[in-house]
Amino acid sequence: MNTDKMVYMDHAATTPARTEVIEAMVPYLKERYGNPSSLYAIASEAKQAMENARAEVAHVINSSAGEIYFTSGGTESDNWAIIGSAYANRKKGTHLITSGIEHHAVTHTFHYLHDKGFKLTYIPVDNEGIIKLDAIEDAITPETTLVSVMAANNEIGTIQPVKEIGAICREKEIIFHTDAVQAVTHIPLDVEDMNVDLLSLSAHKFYGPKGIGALYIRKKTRIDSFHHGGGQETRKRAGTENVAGIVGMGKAITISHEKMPLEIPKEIKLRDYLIREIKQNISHTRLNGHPQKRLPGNVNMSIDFIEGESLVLLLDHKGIAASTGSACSSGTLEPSHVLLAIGLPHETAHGSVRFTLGEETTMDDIRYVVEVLPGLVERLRIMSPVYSDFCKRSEKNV
Amino acid sequence: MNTDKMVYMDHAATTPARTEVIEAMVPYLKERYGNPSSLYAIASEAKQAMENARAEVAHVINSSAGEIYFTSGGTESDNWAIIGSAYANRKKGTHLITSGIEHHAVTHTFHYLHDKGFKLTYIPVDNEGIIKLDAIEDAITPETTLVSVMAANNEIGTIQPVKEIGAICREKEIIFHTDAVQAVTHIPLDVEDMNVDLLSLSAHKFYGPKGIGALYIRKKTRIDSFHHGGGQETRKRAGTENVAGIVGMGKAITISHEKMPLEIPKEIKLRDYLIREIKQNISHTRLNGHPQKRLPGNVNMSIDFIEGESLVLLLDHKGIAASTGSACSSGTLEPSHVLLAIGLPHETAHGSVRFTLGEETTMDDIRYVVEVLPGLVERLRIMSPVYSDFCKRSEKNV
Amino acid sequence: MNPRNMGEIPDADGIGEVGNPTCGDIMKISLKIEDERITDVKFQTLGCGAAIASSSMVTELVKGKTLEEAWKVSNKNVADALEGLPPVKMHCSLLAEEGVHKAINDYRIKHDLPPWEEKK
Amino acid sequence: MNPRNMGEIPDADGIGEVGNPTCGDIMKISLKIEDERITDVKFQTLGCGAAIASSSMVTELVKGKTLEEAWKVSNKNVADALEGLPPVKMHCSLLAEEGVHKAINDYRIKHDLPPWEEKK
Ligand SMILES: Cc1ncc(COP(=O)(O)O)c(C=O)c1O
Ligand SMILES: Cc1ncc(COP(=O)(O)O)c(C=O)c1O
Repeated sequence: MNTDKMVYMDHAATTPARTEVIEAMVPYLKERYGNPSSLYAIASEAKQAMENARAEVAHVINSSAGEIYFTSGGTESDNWAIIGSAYANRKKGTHLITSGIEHHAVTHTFHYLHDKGFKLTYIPVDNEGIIKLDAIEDAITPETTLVSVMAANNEIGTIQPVKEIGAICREKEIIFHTDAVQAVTHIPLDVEDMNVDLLSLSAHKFYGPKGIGALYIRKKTRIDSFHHGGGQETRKRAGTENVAGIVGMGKAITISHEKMPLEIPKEIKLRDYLIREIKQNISHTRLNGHPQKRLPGNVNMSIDFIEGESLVLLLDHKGIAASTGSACSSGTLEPSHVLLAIGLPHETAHGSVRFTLGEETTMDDIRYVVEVLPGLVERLRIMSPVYSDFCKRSEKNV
Repeated sequence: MNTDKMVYMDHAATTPARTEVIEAMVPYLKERYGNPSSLYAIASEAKQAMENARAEVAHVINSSAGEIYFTSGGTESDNWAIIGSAYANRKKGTHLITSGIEHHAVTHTFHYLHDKGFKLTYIPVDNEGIIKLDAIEDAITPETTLVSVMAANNEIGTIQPVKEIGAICREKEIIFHTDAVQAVTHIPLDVEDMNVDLLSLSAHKFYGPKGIGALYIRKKTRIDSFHHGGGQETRKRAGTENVAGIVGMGKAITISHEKMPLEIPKEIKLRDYLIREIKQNISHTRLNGHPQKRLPGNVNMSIDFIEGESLVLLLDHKGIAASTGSACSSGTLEPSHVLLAIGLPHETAHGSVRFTLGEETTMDDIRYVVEVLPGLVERLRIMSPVYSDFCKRSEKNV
Repeated sequence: MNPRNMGEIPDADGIGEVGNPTCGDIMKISLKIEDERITDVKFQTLGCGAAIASSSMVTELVKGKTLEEAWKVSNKNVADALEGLPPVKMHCSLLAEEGVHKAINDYRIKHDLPPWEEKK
Repeated sequence: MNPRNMGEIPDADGIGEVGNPTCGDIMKISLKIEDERITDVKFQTLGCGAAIASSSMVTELVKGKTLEEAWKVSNKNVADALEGLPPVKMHCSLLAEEGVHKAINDYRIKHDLPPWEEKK
């Protein structure tokens, strides 16, 4: 970085833990270090703190505390939900349904089950990234045991019709899992109202620590364990609990949930300003995803004639942290499967940039991005053989 | 607790994180919060810290850094090692070998595989809890793909002949997994010298945080992924990394490893003093496990005519944290499978107490236990109908 | 853990021993009975904290009661008086109820009375 | 990211364009050649940071060299000059090598010389 400025615009990748969260955690690393499974006083302090956190998480999604199980993050929650329910209901059938725009924690888990003999149907999305509801209805067979559709997409931010999907699944008595990792505390969620049976969440997406998450499991849902061993989490998820992480997660979810009513309109305002300014100041750009049904903090633009990763590097040199595709897949060379699923051609999919806003984001930050971005795009376009070909063709056409 | 005294004697259940560990972690929760998979500067700080920690872990077990994969703890490491290698080598065969005294994270994972059609052989241990080597040789068939035997037992502390088991497995070209959760930094370990292919460890057993562990996977070992999703951990273990936890684990393992040469003789001295004093001051007591081949900090005694859990409660009232059976199984009613495996009758297995010493343990702590314990045992024995019957019978016999 | 009524009544009128060493809990209740009323009661228990607390509590609850009243003291009464027991420990309160029942029937049989029937 | 030799040579003697938009990287190398020696070289690249850095580096490496010397500049030379590339980015340096090869052969074909053969 050749600047001291730091504008973090990658809140969908991860968020900084709140000071209150860190303060809440430290005692459970230090003096309240007891193993919650033990019998003595110092252990029951840890146990109690964990149960408080469980109630805090439950409150936010309107479940009961006994339906919340702590995991090591969103990925484990997704793996558990999908593998656990697929195997537990194998006698009923081996057909599973998901969408084409899920996070890799979901799609790769389904690939794994496919290798093990399960049958999959991928439901397409429209050009704005919204899942086709009637395609779900059509896909369901008597063999279907699970539908897994995310609440909100990590790349393009589209918010899915979870309640409507839940209603379909409830009617057909099929388990409904939603990966709500990007949604929790960013949009309102209610497992009762939405008929959700399994819901994944991850603390580091709402100003909590990394490496801790939860799976909501509706009472009576048939699901196998995923981590086998000790009797923790009422015998459903073995392993000594990450007590400090759990306490931090409880604190983080409560504060983020309290702030949500003010945070949503603030982020929407900044988001829409940024989208408008990029479109106005840089030619050949388009918004990916749905203009309204999108996460309050998500801006995902296609910028023609450039490649996203080099733009992210140039932004970094200017002190702006952004991403292209999802953080998890950015080590790979394939373009994002989500951008392809909404119909982008490969070359356009390579030229996407994602800014995701958060609580600390100010209008000044946004203005800085708007000021810096056009010059960087121009620099890359000047380098680009595709852009110079395009300009030559345009000149001829004039 | 009706005392301010606090003598923690349950280091096998968990240990307090070191101050240096917590100090090393906090920056990775706070300002260095980047997602290691991202491309910008703040993320590469996190990535770098993680790679340092990986090298620190590798150093302690004499592996290369690229063979260390971070997990959410010992339980996940055990699950991954066993499920991942069993499935990856299913074409070769479906026979698996383990011992009768493994931790539940191992035994319950094998139960799970048994349900899925794998065949298991449990190797017995002798009365001192040492595995029978020739029984392993005898059990191996051309169908065998995995041997899993722990390095040191969590309940009775026996240290297993890992090197000899490794030699057998290497000769027969069978994957050898060892659960070294209780052993790492408490006894010397060397994956090269011991011919180990997979080794599980967990940070909270050596003064690191809970909810973080690692699996050593020898290069070229055939093993499936367990958590599917993003490309983290060179595509072998998906999920946003618990960066703070990983950094804490690196710090913890390095310090504990440095202290080991002094810590081992110190703990052995205190351990043997405590064993001798209990035997001398309380009638009808026996040491469980091997007198020498045991973890430096482990004291496990059978005390006749009492039940372990009520003794743990009385000890807690006196400010002493101890356990009966392993922490993980102490929510259950069955007596410890480990104590039954070394030949204890049920009623004796119910009357065991485990004190596990650690770095902070002093001679004063030990003296306090020795001072308090006989009175507590006496109180429970007076209440016990079995003890009064025994006394009546003894009187008659005089 | 300060249990009350701990010990044995040397010339007890009814004794009930329940549980077994294999499952880890043994409870022995001895009763002194005058005019069909429990005038003294003591327990001995080998078991976990909840088992000891349950036996102590049941002796408190039945002391001074008639045999008919004492028979009606349920494991739920014991658990409630202890301000609740975790689910895994409910069997301890059941053991306490059974111990009293067995001691009462021991007395009845000794006095050639038909034993009362345990409700299922 | 301050690449050198960026741009197009208007009257280039040899041009090599490699990669394709589908895979995300396109690289175009243009050479000015006098007496079998590269007197000027420029690149245009659509691609990630490593692709841009590799193309810039390869132009630095071949400038002033004879065609025979330039042909021998390998992707490994490019990666080494960049002080290493992560494994997932090695294909970027390969693209740079191929771009130069293609530009040289473009020149050779234009001058009715047989193209040199790529080693496998
Ligand atoms: C939609 C979605 N699902 C799952 C995950 C995985 O969660 P975690 O990083 O906590 O493993 C992420 C984040 O990376 C995500 O955005
Ligand atoms: C021998 C052994 N293996 C595995 C585990 C499980 O490790 P963790 O608690 O980190 O999941 C433990 C500790 O509880 C243990 O002692």
